[in-house]
Amino acid sequence: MNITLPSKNRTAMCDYVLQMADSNLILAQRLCEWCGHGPILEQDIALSNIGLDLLGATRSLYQYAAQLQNENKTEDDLAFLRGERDFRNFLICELPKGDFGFTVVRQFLFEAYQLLLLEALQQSSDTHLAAIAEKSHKEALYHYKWSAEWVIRLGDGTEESKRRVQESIDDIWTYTGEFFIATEWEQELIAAGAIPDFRTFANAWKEKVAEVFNEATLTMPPADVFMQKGGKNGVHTEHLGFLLAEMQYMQRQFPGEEW
Amino acid sequence: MNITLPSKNRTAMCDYVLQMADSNLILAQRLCEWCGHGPILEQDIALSNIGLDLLGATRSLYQYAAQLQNENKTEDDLAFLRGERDFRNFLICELPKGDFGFTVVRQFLFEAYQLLLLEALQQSSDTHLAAIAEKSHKEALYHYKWSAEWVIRLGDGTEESKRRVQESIDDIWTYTGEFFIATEWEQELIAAGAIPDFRTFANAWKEKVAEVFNEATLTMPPADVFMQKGGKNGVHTEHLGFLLAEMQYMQRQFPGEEW
Amino acid sequence: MSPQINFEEQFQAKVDAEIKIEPKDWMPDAYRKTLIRQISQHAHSEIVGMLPEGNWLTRAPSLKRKATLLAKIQDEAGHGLYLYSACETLGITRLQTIEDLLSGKAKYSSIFNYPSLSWADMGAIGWLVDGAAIMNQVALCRTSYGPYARAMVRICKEESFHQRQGYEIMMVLSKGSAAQKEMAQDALNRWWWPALMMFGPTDSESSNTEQSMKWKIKRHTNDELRQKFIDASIPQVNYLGLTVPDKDLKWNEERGHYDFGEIDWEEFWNVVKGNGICNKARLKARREAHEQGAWVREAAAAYAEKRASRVNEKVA
Amino acid sequence: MSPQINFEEQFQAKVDAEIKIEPKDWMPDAYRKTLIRQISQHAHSEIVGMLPEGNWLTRAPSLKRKATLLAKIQDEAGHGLYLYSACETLGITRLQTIEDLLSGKAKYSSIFNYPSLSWADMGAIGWLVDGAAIMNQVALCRTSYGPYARAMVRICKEESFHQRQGYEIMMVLSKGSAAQKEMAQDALNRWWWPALMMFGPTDSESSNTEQSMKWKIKRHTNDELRQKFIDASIPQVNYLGLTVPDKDLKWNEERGHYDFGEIDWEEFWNVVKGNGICNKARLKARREAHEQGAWVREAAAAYAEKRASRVNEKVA
Repeated sequence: MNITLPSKNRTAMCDYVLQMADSNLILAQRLCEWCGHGPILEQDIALSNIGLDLLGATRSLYQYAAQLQNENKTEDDLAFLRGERDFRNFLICELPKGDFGFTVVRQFLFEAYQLLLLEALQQSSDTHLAAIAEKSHKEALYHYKWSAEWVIRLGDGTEESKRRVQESIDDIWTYTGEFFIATEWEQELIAAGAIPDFRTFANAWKEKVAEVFNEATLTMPPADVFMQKGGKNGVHTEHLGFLLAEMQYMQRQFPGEEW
Repeated sequence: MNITLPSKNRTAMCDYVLQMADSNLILAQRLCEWCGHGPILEQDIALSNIGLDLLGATRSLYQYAAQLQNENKTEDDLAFLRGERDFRNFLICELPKGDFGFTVVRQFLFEAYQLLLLEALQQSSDTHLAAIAEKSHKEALYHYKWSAEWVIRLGDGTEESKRRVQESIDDIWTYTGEFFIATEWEQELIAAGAIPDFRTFANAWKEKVAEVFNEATLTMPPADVFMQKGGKNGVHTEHLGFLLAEMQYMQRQFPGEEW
Repeated sequence: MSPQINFEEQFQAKVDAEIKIEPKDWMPDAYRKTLIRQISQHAHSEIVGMLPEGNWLTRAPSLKRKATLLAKIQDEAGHGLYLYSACETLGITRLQTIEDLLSGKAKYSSIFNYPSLSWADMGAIGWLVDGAAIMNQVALCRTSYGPYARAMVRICKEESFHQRQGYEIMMVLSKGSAAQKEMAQDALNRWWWPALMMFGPTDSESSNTEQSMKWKIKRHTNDELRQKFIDASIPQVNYLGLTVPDKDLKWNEERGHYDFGEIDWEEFWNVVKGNGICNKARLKARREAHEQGAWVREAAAAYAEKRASRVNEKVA
Repeated sequence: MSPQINFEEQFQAKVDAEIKIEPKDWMPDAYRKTLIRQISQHAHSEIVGMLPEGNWLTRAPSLKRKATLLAKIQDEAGHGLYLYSACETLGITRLQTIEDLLSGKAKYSSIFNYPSLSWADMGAIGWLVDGAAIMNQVALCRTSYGPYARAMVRICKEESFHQRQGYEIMMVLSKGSAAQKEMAQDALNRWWWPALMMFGPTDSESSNTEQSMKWKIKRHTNDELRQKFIDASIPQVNYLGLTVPDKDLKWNEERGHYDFGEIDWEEFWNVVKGNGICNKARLKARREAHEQGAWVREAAAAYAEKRASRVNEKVA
């Protein structure tokens, strides 16, 4: 393949692409858990749709990371043979699926961020990453729309649905801070102009979210909520280990086979 | 170690010892899931106690199986590096832990069988197996007593506890048939007099169980309930795969290390 | 002659002339009931059939396989949707249909009460289970009831794709390591007989066949389709270098078909009666999805109502 | 002089003379309250402390380690039992104590709000967390309240055993493969500072120290114990061939102690306030255990009552 690799910041870019891939994969894995168990057949299908988009992006990103690494690894090596401390996904992606409301809220908060990020990433000087971002951005628009509609439906639905979805928001909120803080390698890439400065997205994100919460008659948590971090540096919640044990079992049991 | 190995039927005996070890291990794994989550602190401790006894027996049995196999394997190789279709445990052992009543009923039905089996196995011509059985029999007496008392307490407790524990009995019953059917290698061992003919235990087991159910004001399922089988031949429920993925993950991820 | 009899004759004449019966057409009550039973059973099978495959989604051995499997199961949900819709044209709501499943009143294909125990089962299910289903479904593309026939056309296209994917999984495994080949053989051993049972009891034991044939709801007998399936599958088995678990299987030159061993009908009826290893688990999974989803459906309904009344207020 | 003052003087005289205070003895209200707070907090810590270790029970890498870990966690449950009993001698029931935990009114050691992320954490927790706890507990074996002091004697014996086991896990890992050594170093990196924080705020910021010292509930200040722990641990770290994540750490010949870097007290207070990554999960796990166990406790009580009344009937 004839693609433009960034001449410098290659290691940092590889870390960043892995972080994106990991977040997509772990969230897709959580969506897979819904397949066959959704509350409404049409929504079962919608969750699978989103999962499929995320898996598609995961594969493109790992393939690109493998190229940047240049260590002769495959997308599956990166997905199935790295340990928990190597995974850089946002903590929000690894939280257990919870009820349908929890899944919807998590997706909505994630996609609201993805929309901003992917739009900006399309301008990246790294043309390969820009091309992946362009495709993902189209998909994220659909995911965002779907999840926002459900946030509104559940928030402005019954008393029970409002209570449930508000509780989910309050539980998840603490994991949204990670979107807007930069690791060392991200700072390097931002300084080099290779990726957008996503630290500046916080306000636009909040506005996007507030608009939907407002229509949903839901309350946005206060600004001083403590924010968790660690995922991008490989320090996770206790949930990720179990997810990886299940996800990686086949590759660990039968190393080096074709499937 | 200077032990008496059976001169013939060695392969069959190895299979049988593996079956005993697997059943102990898988059930212990389920009991581990209770640790820190029991309904009463004293019962949390009791479940750990039983789990520890089962793990102790597991280790003795795998060590013995490894000797019989004579392929230079360790107890951990047998526990952590065999696949799902190699595991011979009774299906009853792999069922998810359920509520406390389910765990109690499963343990009770299993231990009522173990008591009969281990008592008879102490007379085995295989002196090593007889010695393991002697130690386990003492422990099974305690497990049996503990679980029988709880069956009675829950059966003759509140309306809710009676309903729950009766439902658990009705759910589990179909998995008790495996205790009393012999695989090919078991038939070989029975014919050779190496192990007791456990097929004849069914009546004594039922009497033991009926006595406790009676005191607990619980109903024994009808005699014509369909009985599941497969575990001893390595054909399991869909639960075992997930259990093994979690249990074996470390050994699969880091093969050949000391811990 | 009463007009009733006229209707019935006209109806049968249309069927005989291969003219499709449409929802608003007159149809015999028994025809309607038979169709509702058959289509809803088919719909439930698609939905329950998501579970044994869903069991391996989180453990699929490669990203590509994970995505393909997810897409496949999603297709099955889609098939469920088409079929519930076809059923609704006969005057029964989706909710009622689903409640009949959950109460145990309606059946689904017994094959899904067998457990999926290894990755190779994803191959065997696609190849054999979907393959057996297609044998039935291809015939149903020409079934007399229009909406059912049209749903079948769409479904058949996707199912053939699934079958090829399943066979391809088996192919990779059977050319892989010893462990992989063993996994493939084991899956074939476990799914072969249940797949043959999918065609239902032998014709001599099958109760509904004659009437269904006359109404062209059914176009081939169980035994015909079973034989066709075996004849098509054995060369595929041979190509994989695997063997079916049937010592009586051999080519019969005279008949121009494979002869095969006795099917264990006791096992078949046991699983139908609810004694399969997964019957309880499958229904439990469906019930839990339904019950745990109740608040979501209520919220959606409440929101739709609020919205409608707001629109009305604005209009008024 | 009022008799009240006499009691108080007598009480303090006993404490000063190292005579144990027993449940039926007079004691100042504040002494009782301080003890209830401290002992129940200690009991809750044992119980909540089961969770981060329980997190690795089903994944322990060998059968021996699985059994040892299960036995260790079981000991912690036992410690919880001794301490709830000691608390009960002060006039508060176990149920009330537990409800205070579940409502968030009572605290437990903040260390358990950190996640256990690898098998090496089972080593680091035993070695460092139990090690830090022992520093406190050894002193508490001579605390002025009899039942508490006696519970501590039993607990200390077992805790030293756990600490050795934890260190031995670290030893095996640090002599193992590169991946294992990395795992050990990573665990040390993550647990070192939280372990130092277990001794509580520096003396200048600690509110209750003076009164507790006078009552001999406490026998050393936080900073004294922390220094003692560091001095004892560093040679152990060196022996493992690992390093602590503190660039300011060095031996101070003059003081005869190790100097160490600034503790991040903002993190400490954040975790105390509930912002640790596991605070919610820990309380949720305990609440669920309690709620899901309610029917069991009710059944046991109902059965005990029935049995008692049956015995009475027979007697009557």
